[in-house]
Amino acid sequence: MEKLITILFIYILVDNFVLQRFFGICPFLGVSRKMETAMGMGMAVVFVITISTLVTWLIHYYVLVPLGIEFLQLVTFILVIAGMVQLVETFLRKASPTLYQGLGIYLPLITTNCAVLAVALLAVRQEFTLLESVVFGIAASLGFWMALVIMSGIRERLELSKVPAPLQGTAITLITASILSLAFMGFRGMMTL
Amino acid sequence: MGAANFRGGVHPEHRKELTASLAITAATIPRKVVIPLQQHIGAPCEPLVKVGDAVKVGQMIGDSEAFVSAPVHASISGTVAAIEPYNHPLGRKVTAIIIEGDGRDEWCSELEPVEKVDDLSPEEIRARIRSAGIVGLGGAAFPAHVKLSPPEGKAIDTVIINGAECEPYLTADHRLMLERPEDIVFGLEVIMKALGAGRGIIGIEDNKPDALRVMRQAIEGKSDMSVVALKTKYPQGAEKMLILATTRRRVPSGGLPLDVGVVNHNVGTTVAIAEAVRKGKPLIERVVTVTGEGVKRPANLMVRLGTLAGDLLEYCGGLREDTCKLIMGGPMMGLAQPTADFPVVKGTSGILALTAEEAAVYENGSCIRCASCVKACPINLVPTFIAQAAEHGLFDRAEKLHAADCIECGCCSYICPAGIPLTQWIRIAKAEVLARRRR
Amino acid sequence: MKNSYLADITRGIFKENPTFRLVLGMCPTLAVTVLVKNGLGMGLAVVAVLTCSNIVISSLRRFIPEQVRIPCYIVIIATFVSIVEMVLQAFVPSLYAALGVFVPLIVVNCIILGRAEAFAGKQPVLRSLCDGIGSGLGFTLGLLLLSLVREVFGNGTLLAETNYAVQLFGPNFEPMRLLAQPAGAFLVLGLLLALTNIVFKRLQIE
Amino acid sequence: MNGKLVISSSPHVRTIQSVQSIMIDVLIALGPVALVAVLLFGKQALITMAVGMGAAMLTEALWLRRWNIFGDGSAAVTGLLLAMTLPANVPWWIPVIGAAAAIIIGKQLYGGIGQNIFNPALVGRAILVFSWGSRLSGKIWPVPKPFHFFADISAVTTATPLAGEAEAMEVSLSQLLIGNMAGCLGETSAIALIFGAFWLFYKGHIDWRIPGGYLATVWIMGTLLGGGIYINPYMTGLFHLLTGGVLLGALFMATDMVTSPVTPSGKLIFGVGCGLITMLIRLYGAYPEGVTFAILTMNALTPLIDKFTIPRKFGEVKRLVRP
Repeated sequence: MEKLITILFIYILVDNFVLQRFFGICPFLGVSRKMETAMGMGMAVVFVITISTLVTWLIHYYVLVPLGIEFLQLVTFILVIAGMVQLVETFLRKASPTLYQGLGIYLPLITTNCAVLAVALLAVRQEFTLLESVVFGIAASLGFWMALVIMSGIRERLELSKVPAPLQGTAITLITASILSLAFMGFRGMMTL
Repeated sequence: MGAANFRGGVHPEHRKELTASLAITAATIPRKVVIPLQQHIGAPCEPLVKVGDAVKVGQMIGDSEAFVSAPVHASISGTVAAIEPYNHPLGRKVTAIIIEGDGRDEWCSELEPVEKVDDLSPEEIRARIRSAGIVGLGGAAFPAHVKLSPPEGKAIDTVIINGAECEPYLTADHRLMLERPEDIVFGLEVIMKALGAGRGIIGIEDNKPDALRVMRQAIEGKSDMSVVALKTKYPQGAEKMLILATTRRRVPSGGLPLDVGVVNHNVGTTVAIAEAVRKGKPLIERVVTVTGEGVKRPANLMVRLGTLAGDLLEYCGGLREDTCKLIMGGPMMGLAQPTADFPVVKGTSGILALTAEEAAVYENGSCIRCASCVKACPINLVPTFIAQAAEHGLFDRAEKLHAADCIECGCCSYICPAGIPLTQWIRIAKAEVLARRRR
Repeated sequence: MKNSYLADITRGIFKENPTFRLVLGMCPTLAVTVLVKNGLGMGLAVVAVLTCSNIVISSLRRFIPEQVRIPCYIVIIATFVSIVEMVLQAFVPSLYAALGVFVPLIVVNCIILGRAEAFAGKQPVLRSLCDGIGSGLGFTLGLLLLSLVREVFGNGTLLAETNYAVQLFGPNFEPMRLLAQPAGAFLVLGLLLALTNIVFKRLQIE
Repeated sequence: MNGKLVISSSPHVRTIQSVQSIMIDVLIALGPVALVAVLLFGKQALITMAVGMGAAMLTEALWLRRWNIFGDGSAAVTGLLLAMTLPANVPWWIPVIGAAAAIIIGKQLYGGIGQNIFNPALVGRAILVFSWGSRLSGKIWPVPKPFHFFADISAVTTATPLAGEAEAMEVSLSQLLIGNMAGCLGETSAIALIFGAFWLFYKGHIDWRIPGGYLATVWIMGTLLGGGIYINPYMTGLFHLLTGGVLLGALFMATDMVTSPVTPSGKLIFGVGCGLITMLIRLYGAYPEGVTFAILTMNALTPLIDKFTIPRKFGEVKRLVRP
């Protein structure tokens, strides 16, 4: 239990996936312009990462390892993720049209969000148990969500301010991410695995 | 118990010392008056006279069929010289009746004077007030009889007389309270009778102790009236703030005072109502404070409506060389005028000539988010955010931030250390938001 | 015709530089550029994967059904990434360790899928090859610049952990350690982006 | 009357307050702290503060290509605040780089005054901490030599009271109040800080909600956790209030207008958030001090806080209050 809480805490605050580990930077830069899209994307990512981590973990330990074909890990994982995204999309469209309306447009983008693959790979590399992997996935994606929402709030304000022309858009977002990363470095050492 | 108060507001320099001690004197009757056919909120009047007609003082020369409207009267005797569009202090040209005076000041009287209010029914009171052409003299110029006709189901229990006069510089109401207390009390009685209200409150800012004293004496023995000292703070005289301060009731957003059982009238309006009911005198003159460092001899003047501001300023010794701004109304909500060629209308409480030293320069600097405007806004808005949204054309955002609720009191602009004309931006946002709602 | 091949290469390096103009593939760009060696290694790995996948995708473009093209692309790319991963692991284990999980993550590097989707899936093999090389080199250039700044000022060295390591400053130099941290990566990339924006604006005016 | 009449929207009068007058008030409020720093740490404190202010003003003037070095005064405030977060014995180039980074990265890249998201002085400090950490927040701090202006204060060093139990035991309450202890220039003297802040309260430049929320949270968490079951009995709530940068942060840094919420309830949330993060880092984190990180983190959250704490407008009530 303690380990689960530690994992949760570390990957949200201390080792934030975006700000300290550089996973999912492209969507972080791309969809952080508006709060609503940031919320939608964040939710979609939490959804997909949690499910795909669960599935890839199972595939790794119950298919790849017994068959001795770990070298196919990357190909299978990425296919599973792409398939999961597709599946989640179809499922949502049928099961919850409202949720689909909210998340639908972000789902296809998630396939190339490296955070998803990174969680799947790191869960196996760090030899987490199934439960730990799922918690890890939740924590990492919540961390992603948090960074995304914070950044969207800042960018909505920056939109109305007088940022010099060459810095507008991605450059000032990166610099803001830098200072945000600095601030979050203060959480270092609070918990260790 | 301290003085009645509300949250927010600012403390601009009063500058009332220029005219506060000067008794109201009658200005000379002008040779020419310009009487716009719309001096009120509501439908404009149709002229009742033709060019060349002879008119007497107090003769109704314009009226409208509409309920929300008020007739206009000749303020001097003479001949109608022209009926044509003329400069209006609200900033556009409005059809006006121009009367050349004959210098005789002949009065015509259409209404019978009454001595006791009890002789009149509420309907008669309303009829007299309407035909006297009385509107809110505080500046809003809302027809008085409309306010005295609450819709079915809205019971009015309280009448508030606004003697706050929170605008800097202006002293017209202050002088009226000192010089005509009986008229004010009589007017209040009339209003209460018309509405069937059981309580009358006269609210006066506590920087006018003499007015408080005089009015308290005037209501002695009247158990249904009270005089309330208000904390000196701008905009204490704003409808919603005044009602909150005196009765602790909050006018709902988008609502009217009558939604909380209150009707309020300005001191000047009350005096006009008293005169209309008691003497049958139509609204042909009002008190105007002519002041500001730019005026050579500031004064409180009883002025015939339609007198041109230029003539009035001439009467006060003219303008100083370094005058840079001419304003109709007070410095917080008044309207800057491009020339002095505009008539005194029913809503003209003051004519202000400011020198460069007094007048503010707004330079639209960078907001440093000091939140002074947030603290100052009596309506609890976040002015800087609305202004920012307006500046970027984000009117949806401005609407969400309640731009439409702004009362345009000017507190935010006044207090902004960066000199951002916040009120101006919010006005733009408000106009756009209201226009969209109508669509 | 030759010109168009050259244009395919230079376009990826300058006009459509993945790092500075298209702002793609940011994750490895930020993560592995503490040292020039790592940046260069990652860049070349991407060049290899990008070129190979571009060639294969371009030559198979008539056989890949439209509806399932994305999964097909991904499988092709993943295959080459797996190969590169094994090669790195076998021949330069130190680099492989330094790049960590970012080697397999080349699969989801949006530059590669982006080029496949935008170019290789529609264009002939030779042009796709040139495009791959160009975009790959453009990406490498970005990594190189970023890692150069970060290593020189954040570490005070050049080409550290290689046979050509140089200590650039005297013993009293105190490097700006921040640049070696995640925050430093964001900062330097942000500033470089602004700088290239200025440069490109100037060039276009003249 | 000569010339034309000016036409503009109302109001036509304006307060005499300006951005510059506010900044000068902040500088005045920092006066007592600066004075105590010079009395305690001598010439090195004076040099550090002067260099910090000078570098900040110069950087801004150069960036804006402006001849007036002082300008609106905000750069001077940033420079001085940055210097206040440094120990007295830093080499001259530390405040120079810190101030330049604060002005350029913290402020001008965002478009200048009023536009920045993060407190510039703290951005400068954070960059310094992670670049040359051993120079300014290591274990070894100069010991003050009161009233010895020319003394070399680097000679004798000690750890800050926040470093651990042994160090915390060594300082007395009077030391904490007067500031006769190891620490950064602006962090040592609680009395001078409170004295200066009174000026800002009096002038209405700071709202009680931010420092109130901040200090109350630190005190409560310090009392409940600091002196209780965790760490050590000497680090009580009061100890946490008076040590390190809590007072400087709560009174002068978190209250920075540009980077804190504008709404009343937002200010309170901001203050409490700063207090929480500061104490989390102090009690459980790797760093003895958390003020910089706490305020920077809350700065980042400010746009969100503002967005969700827009006050209820006047008369926004469902039920009418009728007697």
